[in-house]
Amino acid sequence: METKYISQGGMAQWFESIIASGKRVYAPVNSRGQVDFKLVKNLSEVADDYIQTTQSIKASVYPKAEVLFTYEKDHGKVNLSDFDPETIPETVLWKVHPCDAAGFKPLSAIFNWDSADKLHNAHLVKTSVISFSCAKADQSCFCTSVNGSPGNTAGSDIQLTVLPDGGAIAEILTPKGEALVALLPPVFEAERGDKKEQYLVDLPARFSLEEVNAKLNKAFNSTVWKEQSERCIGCGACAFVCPTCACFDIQEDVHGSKGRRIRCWDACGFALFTLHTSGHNPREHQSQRWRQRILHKFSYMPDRLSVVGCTGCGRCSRACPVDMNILEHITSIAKQ
Amino acid sequence: MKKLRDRVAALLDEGAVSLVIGYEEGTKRPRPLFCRNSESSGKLIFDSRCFHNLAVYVTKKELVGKERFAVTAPISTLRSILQLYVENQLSEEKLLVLTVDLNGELREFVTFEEISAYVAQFEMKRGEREQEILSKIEGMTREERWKFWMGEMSHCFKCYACRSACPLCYCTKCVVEVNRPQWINPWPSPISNMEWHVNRAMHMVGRCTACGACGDACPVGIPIDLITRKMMEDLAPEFGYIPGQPAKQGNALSSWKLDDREQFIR
Amino acid sequence: MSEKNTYLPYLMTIDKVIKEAPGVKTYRLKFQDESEAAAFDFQAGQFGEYSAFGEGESTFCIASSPTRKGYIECTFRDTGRVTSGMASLEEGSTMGFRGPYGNVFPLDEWKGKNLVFIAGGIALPPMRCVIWNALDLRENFKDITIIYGAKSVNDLVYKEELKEWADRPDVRMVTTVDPGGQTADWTGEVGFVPTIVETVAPSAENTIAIVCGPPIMIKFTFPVLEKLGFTDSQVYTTLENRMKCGVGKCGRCNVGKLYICKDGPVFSKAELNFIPAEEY
Amino acid sequence: MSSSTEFEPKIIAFVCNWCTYAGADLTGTSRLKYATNVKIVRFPCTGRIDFLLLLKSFAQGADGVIVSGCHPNDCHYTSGNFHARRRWIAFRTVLDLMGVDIRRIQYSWVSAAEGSKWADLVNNTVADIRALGPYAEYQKVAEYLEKEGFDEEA
Repeated sequence: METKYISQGGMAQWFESIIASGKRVYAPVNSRGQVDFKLVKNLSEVADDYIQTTQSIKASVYPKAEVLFTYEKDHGKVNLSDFDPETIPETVLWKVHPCDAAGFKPLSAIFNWDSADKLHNAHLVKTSVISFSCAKADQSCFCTSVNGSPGNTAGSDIQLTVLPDGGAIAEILTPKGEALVALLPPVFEAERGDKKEQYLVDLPARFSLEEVNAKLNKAFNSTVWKEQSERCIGCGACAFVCPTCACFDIQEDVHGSKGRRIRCWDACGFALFTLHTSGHNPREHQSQRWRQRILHKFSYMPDRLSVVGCTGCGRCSRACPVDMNILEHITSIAKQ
Repeated sequence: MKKLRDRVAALLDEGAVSLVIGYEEGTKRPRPLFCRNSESSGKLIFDSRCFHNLAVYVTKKELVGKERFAVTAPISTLRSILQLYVENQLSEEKLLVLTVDLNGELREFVTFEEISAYVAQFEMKRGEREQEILSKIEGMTREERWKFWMGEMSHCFKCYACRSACPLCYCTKCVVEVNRPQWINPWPSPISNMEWHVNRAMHMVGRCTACGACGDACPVGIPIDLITRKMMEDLAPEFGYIPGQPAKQGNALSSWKLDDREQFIR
Repeated sequence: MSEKNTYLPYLMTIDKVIKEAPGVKTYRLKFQDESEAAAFDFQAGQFGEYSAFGEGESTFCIASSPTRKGYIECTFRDTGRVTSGMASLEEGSTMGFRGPYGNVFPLDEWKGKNLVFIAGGIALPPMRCVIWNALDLRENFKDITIIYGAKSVNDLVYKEELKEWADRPDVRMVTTVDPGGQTADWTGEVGFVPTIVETVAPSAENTIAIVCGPPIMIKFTFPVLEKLGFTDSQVYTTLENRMKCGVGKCGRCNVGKLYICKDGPVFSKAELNFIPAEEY
Repeated sequence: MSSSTEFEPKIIAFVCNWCTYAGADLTGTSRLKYATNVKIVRFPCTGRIDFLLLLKSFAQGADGVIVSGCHPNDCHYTSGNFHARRRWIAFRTVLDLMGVDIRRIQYSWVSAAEGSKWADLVNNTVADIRALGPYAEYQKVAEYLEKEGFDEEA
């Protein structure tokens, strides 16, 4: 790991050289009143004044819908063609928030905890993350309560901390980051002794993970789930904007004798998610599904995968049509 | 506000109702509140910011239980309640409806006839946002509309917040969950997203009360509420109903007239 | 480095179709690729994801015994999109299979013990695997009792095998149908499985009971076994929840902390005490 | 005289069993010639024709769709076609709003006695669709799956 300084002009040149290298670059773009990651060609397209993109960067390593393999039926026989990792292009994610980059760890923990997930890993290998530390936050943000921080470098290949002069402190964190620097080394100047912490938003922790975890261990039969979930309308908005939610469905797309098997996003909040063919549903009520969401992130994942399933990005709270605020709910569980 | 809180507390204390669905202050804006005892009635609010359509909860059996309950309803919620009543989803015996009228007076509706009379005073008008986007769309060529909507549809990730937020989407099994045949692909892709939204609009013909809950719920900001709103506006004169008021002669697609338009039929 | 795609199934040929009961069929599947067949191994209790190409995947246990090499069998009821797609296939057609997944019945630990198998309805297939496994290694176990019940005579699956087991001198076989489900020539018992277990009253001494059936049957059979003196570590069952991936990722089948696809499907009653019963 | 490069429209016709299907049958038994571009799908009644089938046809490569049944007051089930007509009005409205090319869906009443009307309907529709060209706009989008992970700009 190495720390450098990059000037505002240098950053623009470097961005151009990344584009020129042929890699796909995704960055937050403000369009239709929303800021979201989009394919960009110019730095001028990148959004400036916002707290958080609506969607996370999850889709870069876990697409909304992806072909697992294709097949062709031929007189009772079937020919399979496997997913080819070579089809995944090199991708650079520009201006990722630390809470998003931190989401790669829990996501990969789910996909690889037992057997390796070829598709997810293929995306991961081809994806480089250039994160920008956070100088701003809103009342939905709580990364500091879930092992994160506005300057957390986990999951980033390079982290930039923007300075008042428009330049930035550049922390080069991984070989992938070094490879990006190597596209235009001269713009990375010797560091000037800037203190990164000075430029980060101050975000006090709101609860202690250990405390929450301890409370949740005994909370399965608590009435809190019913109380908190009464207004939940059971959509999948929270899960789909979440950087770590990984529940999926496997479906078939058929056209005549040809077909493809598709993995697509699903959500534990949907009523039919766990429905058996027999009609029996182990998570029949919204309260049970809300409990699953919280326990999975804050109890099951820490216990089994040694990683908390929440990065404190606050997206679910912002996206929820009925104001199911995760920070509010977790804080109230911690206080019980 | 005090009148409303006092009345709700009294209703709950008397046991006249077991639950009152209303609004409380939320973290961003007012949100639904479920009062089951008179203490929680102190949290109740009711003002112009309360536009979440609470009618979405009144058909949820596990929530409202078997006993009589009440709902504090702004105009959009009242319209949906009427439509649900027309569709035999509600009964007067089970539901008490409260609202605060334009003069700040608390009103109680015991019968749906009373709600109907009250709602009839309010004309359905496009708001600023609706007018802005719809007039833009109305000015487009067909090709431009296709491009516009396909662009919008490419953002949909099928979280079904639109369906969940809609008081009139109360089917226990939605068409998207039918897999024999698989009418609509479960994964998001522009075409299957469009099929879903066209399907939703078709199921809403003559039923949608243009409350805007679907568009408001959409986390990726697709103005889906305008699809059903435009349908309502365009088809109301054709099918003979008044926008925002339930059709007296039955739902638009379950009835017909001998002289329905047919110049497009060869 | 070429990682294996977990979701890519083995191609299997339907070698044999057996009609078990109305809507219920057993398929014997053989690997199309010989090297895959040679490398394949599984143990009693494990399951897999079966593909009907064009319809999708469905989860079933492997119903044949690991002692019978060269093929696997699955038994399914035609109820949904995938199973009806499977049911329309014929001998010689191609299916897909991913697996084996999940944990196993600890047959090694059960050496020298009596075994009581208790199954209901369409839950016999997971049991059939371990029954044949035990019968093929008969000398390893003492008394073997099989109690099997279904709604009606028509709904009993593996009719030929039920006869075969009944005819064996080294197996005590009790077959029952729910009251009203019997036919005129029915010679077995009439009554619900838990009641029959109580009358058959297997001794708990040095015995393992394996229970598999619909939730309601399990709910009423456990107390009967407890009354007969079975401790929680003497009773085993296999659980089923909806699954898509089979490998602990898709998020459907967990019961509390445990994934049925990874930590199960086989659980002892002692293990069940630590997971919330409402989630299965 | 058609050259190999000339566009041959693919047209799916959804017809009711009692009138239009019988009408199309009459066209054949009357030895009337008509374009071969149409594939007929028979339904019990126009009231049974789900609007999603029309969209599915386009997604699967159809360039045009014909929907046809009994004339008003002639429905075998009394009012199936009246219900269908209402649904078509609504469907046209929503499709037009979405920017779907509604000129590619031809609705018609063809009775069991109108063999020549069926031939004319098909011939005219084929000519109309031929003039409009392939419905590539729709078919292109229909093939698209979210491969890229993120939404591409249109």
